[in-house]
Amino acid sequence: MTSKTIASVLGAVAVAGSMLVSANVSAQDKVGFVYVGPIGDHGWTYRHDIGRQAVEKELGDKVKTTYVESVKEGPDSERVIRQMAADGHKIIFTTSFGYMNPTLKVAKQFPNVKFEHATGFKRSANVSTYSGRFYEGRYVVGKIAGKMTKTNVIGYVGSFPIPEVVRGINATALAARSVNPNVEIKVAWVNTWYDPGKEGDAAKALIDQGADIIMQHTDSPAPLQVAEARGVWGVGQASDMHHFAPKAQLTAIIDNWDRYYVARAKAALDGTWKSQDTWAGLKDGMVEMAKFNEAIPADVIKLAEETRDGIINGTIHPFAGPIKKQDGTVAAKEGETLDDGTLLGMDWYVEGVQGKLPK
Amino acid sequence: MMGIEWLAPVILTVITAATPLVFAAIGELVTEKSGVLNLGVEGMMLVGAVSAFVTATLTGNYILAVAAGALAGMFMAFLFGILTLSLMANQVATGLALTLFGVGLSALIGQDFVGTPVTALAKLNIPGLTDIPFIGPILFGQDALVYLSFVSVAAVSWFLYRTKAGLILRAVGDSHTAAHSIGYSVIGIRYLAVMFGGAMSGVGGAYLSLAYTPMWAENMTAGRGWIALALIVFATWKPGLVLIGAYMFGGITILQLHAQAAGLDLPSQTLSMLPYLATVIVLVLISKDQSRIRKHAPACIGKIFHPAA
Amino acid sequence: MLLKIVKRPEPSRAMVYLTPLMALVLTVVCSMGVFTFLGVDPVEALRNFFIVPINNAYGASELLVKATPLILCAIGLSVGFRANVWNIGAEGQLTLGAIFGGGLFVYLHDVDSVFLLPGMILLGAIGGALWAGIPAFLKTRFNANEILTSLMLVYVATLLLSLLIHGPWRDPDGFNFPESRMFSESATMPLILEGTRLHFGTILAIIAVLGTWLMLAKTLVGFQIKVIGAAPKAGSYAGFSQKKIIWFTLLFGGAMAGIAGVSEVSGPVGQLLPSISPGYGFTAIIVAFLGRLHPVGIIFAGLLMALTYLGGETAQINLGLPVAVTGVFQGMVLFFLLACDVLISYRFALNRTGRVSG
Amino acid sequence: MMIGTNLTTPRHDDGSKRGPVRLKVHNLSLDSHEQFGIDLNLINFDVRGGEVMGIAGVAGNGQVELLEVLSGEMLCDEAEHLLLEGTPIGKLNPTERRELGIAFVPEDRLGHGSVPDMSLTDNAFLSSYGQKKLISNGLINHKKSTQYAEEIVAKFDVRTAGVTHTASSLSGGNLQKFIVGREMLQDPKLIIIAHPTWGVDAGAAAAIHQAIIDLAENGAAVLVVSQDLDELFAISNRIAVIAEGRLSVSRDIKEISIEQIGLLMGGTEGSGSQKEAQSVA
Repeated sequence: MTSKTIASVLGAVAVAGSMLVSANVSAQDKVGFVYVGPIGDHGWTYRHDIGRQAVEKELGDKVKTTYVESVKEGPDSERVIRQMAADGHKIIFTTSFGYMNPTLKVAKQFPNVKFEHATGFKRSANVSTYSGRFYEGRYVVGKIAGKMTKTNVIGYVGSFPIPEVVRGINATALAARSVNPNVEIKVAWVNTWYDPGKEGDAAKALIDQGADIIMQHTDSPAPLQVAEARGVWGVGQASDMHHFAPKAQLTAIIDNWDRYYVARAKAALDGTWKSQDTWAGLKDGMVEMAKFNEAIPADVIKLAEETRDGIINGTIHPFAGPIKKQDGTVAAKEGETLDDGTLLGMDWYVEGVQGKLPK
Repeated sequence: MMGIEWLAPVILTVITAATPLVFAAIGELVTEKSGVLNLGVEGMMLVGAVSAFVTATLTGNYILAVAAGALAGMFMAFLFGILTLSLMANQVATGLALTLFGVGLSALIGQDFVGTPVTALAKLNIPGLTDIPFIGPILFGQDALVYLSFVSVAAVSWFLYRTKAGLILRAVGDSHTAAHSIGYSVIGIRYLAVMFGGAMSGVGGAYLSLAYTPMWAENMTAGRGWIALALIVFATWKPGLVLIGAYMFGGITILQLHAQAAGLDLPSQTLSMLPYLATVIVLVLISKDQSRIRKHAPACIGKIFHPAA
Repeated sequence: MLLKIVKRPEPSRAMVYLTPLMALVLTVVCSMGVFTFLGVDPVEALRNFFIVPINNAYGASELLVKATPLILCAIGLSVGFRANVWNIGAEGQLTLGAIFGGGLFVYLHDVDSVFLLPGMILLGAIGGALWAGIPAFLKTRFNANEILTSLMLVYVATLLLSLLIHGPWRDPDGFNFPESRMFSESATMPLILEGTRLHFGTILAIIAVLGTWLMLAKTLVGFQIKVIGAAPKAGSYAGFSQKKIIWFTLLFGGAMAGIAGVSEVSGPVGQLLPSISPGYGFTAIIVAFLGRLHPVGIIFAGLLMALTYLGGETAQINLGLPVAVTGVFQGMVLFFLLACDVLISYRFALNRTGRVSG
Repeated sequence: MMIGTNLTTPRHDDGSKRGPVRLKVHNLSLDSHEQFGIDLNLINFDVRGGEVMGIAGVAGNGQVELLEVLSGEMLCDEAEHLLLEGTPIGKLNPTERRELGIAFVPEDRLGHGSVPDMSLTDNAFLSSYGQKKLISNGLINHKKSTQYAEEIVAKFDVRTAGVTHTASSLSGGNLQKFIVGREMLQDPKLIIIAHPTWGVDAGAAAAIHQAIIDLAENGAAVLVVSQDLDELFAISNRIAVIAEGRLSVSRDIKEISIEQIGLLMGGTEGSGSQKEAQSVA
């Protein structure tokens, strides 16, 4: 949709907007967050809200953070983002892929407001993008899983077949098979980000099909709980979930937005903010590994730590060749490494993943 | 591994997936049999789920927790009753509003309990019996609520078709004016039926947050209240068929996940459609015999009753 | 009981207009208590819910943008509800409308023609009607309850859209992310007001409301719908075919929801996404009943419902009220509105002797 | 045919003015789909122009089913079971039958013959829009409908505060007058009336009876189904009895007494009369 903006109209809107709130807001600068789920989802949105709280804590009285939760992707998100922009927010974090185009549209109309869009790929002068290289964490987990599995079957509860999720599955498969070539990955798609019951049922189905390690790319701790109850291993998603599965959680891949949010909010306040693309991983602390389960043998923990440290210091890249696709064709030769563009649009499985990717 | 062994775990999974549906649907069935349509099942389940969870966390007493879930669902149903029975508000709209309200209220109550784990409801373990291969874990290895769900279906069936009170309840649902003229308190009976429905929805919610996935997360019912409502229509208002419907729906949901895990070459979305399509197809097969439906469907459902009218 | 509810001989005209005001007063009074309990200044909260979102032109335009799909779906549903046809699957019909309308663009994305958008709207209406035609067929042919079939088809529709967006309809330049191309100018609803998002879909909604009003008040089919809904036996006595009305109302409701779907994807969304509606089809059921199944009432109900959503967002931004509070507040507003409606057909009377007067 | 408030006993003609057969019911059988419905069994009779034919019977002996078959709310298995002036109409729906000049007054006033919550104008429109041409350019002509409703109110002395009021606001007798009036004022060739004066006060009953007789005198064929034998004897030329879904042969009221009819209603003489009925037909 093209939008010919009439600056005067928007100016008036912005002024009117700021007048509205001037009554009850002091001179604090405002930092806004738009969430796709409720902050009580204990997954994706929950971690972003932890990041918001970090900003509040770190910058103290200088800022006021605001948020709107459960904002549906689509028209609602554009309205909320715009309202925040019109309300005089300095910087606005929009934390779901589906907010990409709305963010860009609003950004065009509010050139003085800074925008940060999570997991997208479109940028502009006042829109940055950021995301975590969660696949790095998956790769570490894959190593552990390859060593720990007895049945040589890893079960993977998937949300939607998008590149982000496929990347995680492939990283897991590559790592697991590097230490145990017999490992197979079985995937069950639940077609939802969030339905604890269904996620748990998928985990049960995978265990019944022989999986003794459950990984998940959905938002609730349910699959991990199932792993605990069934006496198999599981991996925490987005946050450390060991209290849900003290025995089963091998480790967790933690999304840690704290540092990034604080830095970007500061930059926006002191005027040093520039549009950029951040795809940070273990090295920058945007992805963290939770404490490894004590039940893991020492040599496996050592392997995991080496992998993690290798990724941090750049000696290990999860998608370094040789990589074969599921159908046997070569995706990367020995010595090659898949570039970020390929990773970003990944829509094929590597060898060792069962089933067909929906196209 | 295509022996019989694979079936037992599937059945176990189906049982947990179907049980919350059975509770919610059998309660709502009684409500509907009295001639009242309460579309707020989702909201009642959520408030039940959070109340049970909070109680379990605070007291550690699961009997109390389930009771709290039931009471919370009852409270929600009571609100519905005031609006639709005493004030004669439209039942469809009120039910939907109740769901909106329940989603919000449960989230508000549960705010401080997100991320708190509880121990799952204990499962029965009778040494010897539970260890019998295949049927042992299925028949003798469930938690108390699963057995209660079966008891509820049997009890509701017995109540509706074998007791005088049940006959009166059905009469109220079939012809409120006739029941009123004989001297029964239509509104009073409907209040009881609505609140029973609320209590059962609350227990269904409690099963979610205590047994199915022992945790509290906002909106954790994820549409199960709607499925429960659909199951009653599907069951043509017969208690036994509610049970079968819930297990069929749960069964197909689980089987499609198994099919995916086994690497079936079909898009997952297509497989995920199966439970819904199957429900429609079976309904069509059942509905062909019109007289059977007419015999069991409460004639006054959704209709407002005013005693002086 | 001291008070007894007595049926009025005929609905009170005055109460039709008075009850919303009474509900408003009750809401204000009660929410004072609730918000105070939650530690929020109640006046400020109410101001954020009802005034701040629309106290400038842009906010008002946003209200219309949000209300448009609600009104379109509700007006379609209301026609069915009038005839006791319980289509609760408008959400699925909306989705199919988006699939059909948006699908036309996906296949003709390089066509730059003035006929593209009208074609999309038409196909959207057809798509919604086809999806609603399934319950109609199952109901008239097999007597299958439309509540269940239309509801089940909502889930199927959502998955169908997901299947298409994750598969063949993905934007080829979109890094395999699940979204279609952005719609071109000729596939986009023209804006009514520059600088806002107010688009042609709102005009479609107004046309739909006027058309429905005309149909119900002035045409034979509208009369048949009302008769069959109010007294089915009188309908069959008059020779009105129940089956035809089931078909008509479902197809009509489906078409309206389908247009709502196109209006969303070609309007404020601007592309096909895996989920294109935050439950408009379900919310529209409340809107339809809140509007007392009357076209004019539905406009007001749609605006009010939209306002509570906008107000919820404003209250979150300005007062930090969590979305849960919004839900509770919405529920409360609806309860009061529904409860006060009792006064249209009934009145309270003192019940001193136990004898009912009137 | 003005209806006044003064009570006059209906005149009786000798039947010499009877015209040709309007409605012929021939070997009509029908299985009821209702749980407690009555199956119709080989029903035969005919009604001529200018005569009033009465069908007597204890309620629940197939009257409801017979009326629904005649009105087209239920369809016959074979179109030839019902003939209007020789044309098979058994498969026509109520609207199509109305277009041929048949009018109906059903047994249940509120909810069947009228829509309780709709205005008298709308209820006037309900069954007469075709005959009275109340639709112009595809839209309901509200003005003409109102005029028609007011005409019914005036000619049949319906006591109401106005035609914008609902059918349910009328007393039973007044609503009955309204419905009878609505059907009669369409100048039907054949009118089928169930319980014409049920619950109506004596004055109104006489007026309705007079209207029925006047209609017949003007050449219409009238079929009256009633439980009230006094009523049937007062207005009918011929009477038949329905019992357990079977119809007796019709008799001229001069040839039969109330006692004989009463026996037939008990079902003692009703059965085994098909042969006779057929030969009459």
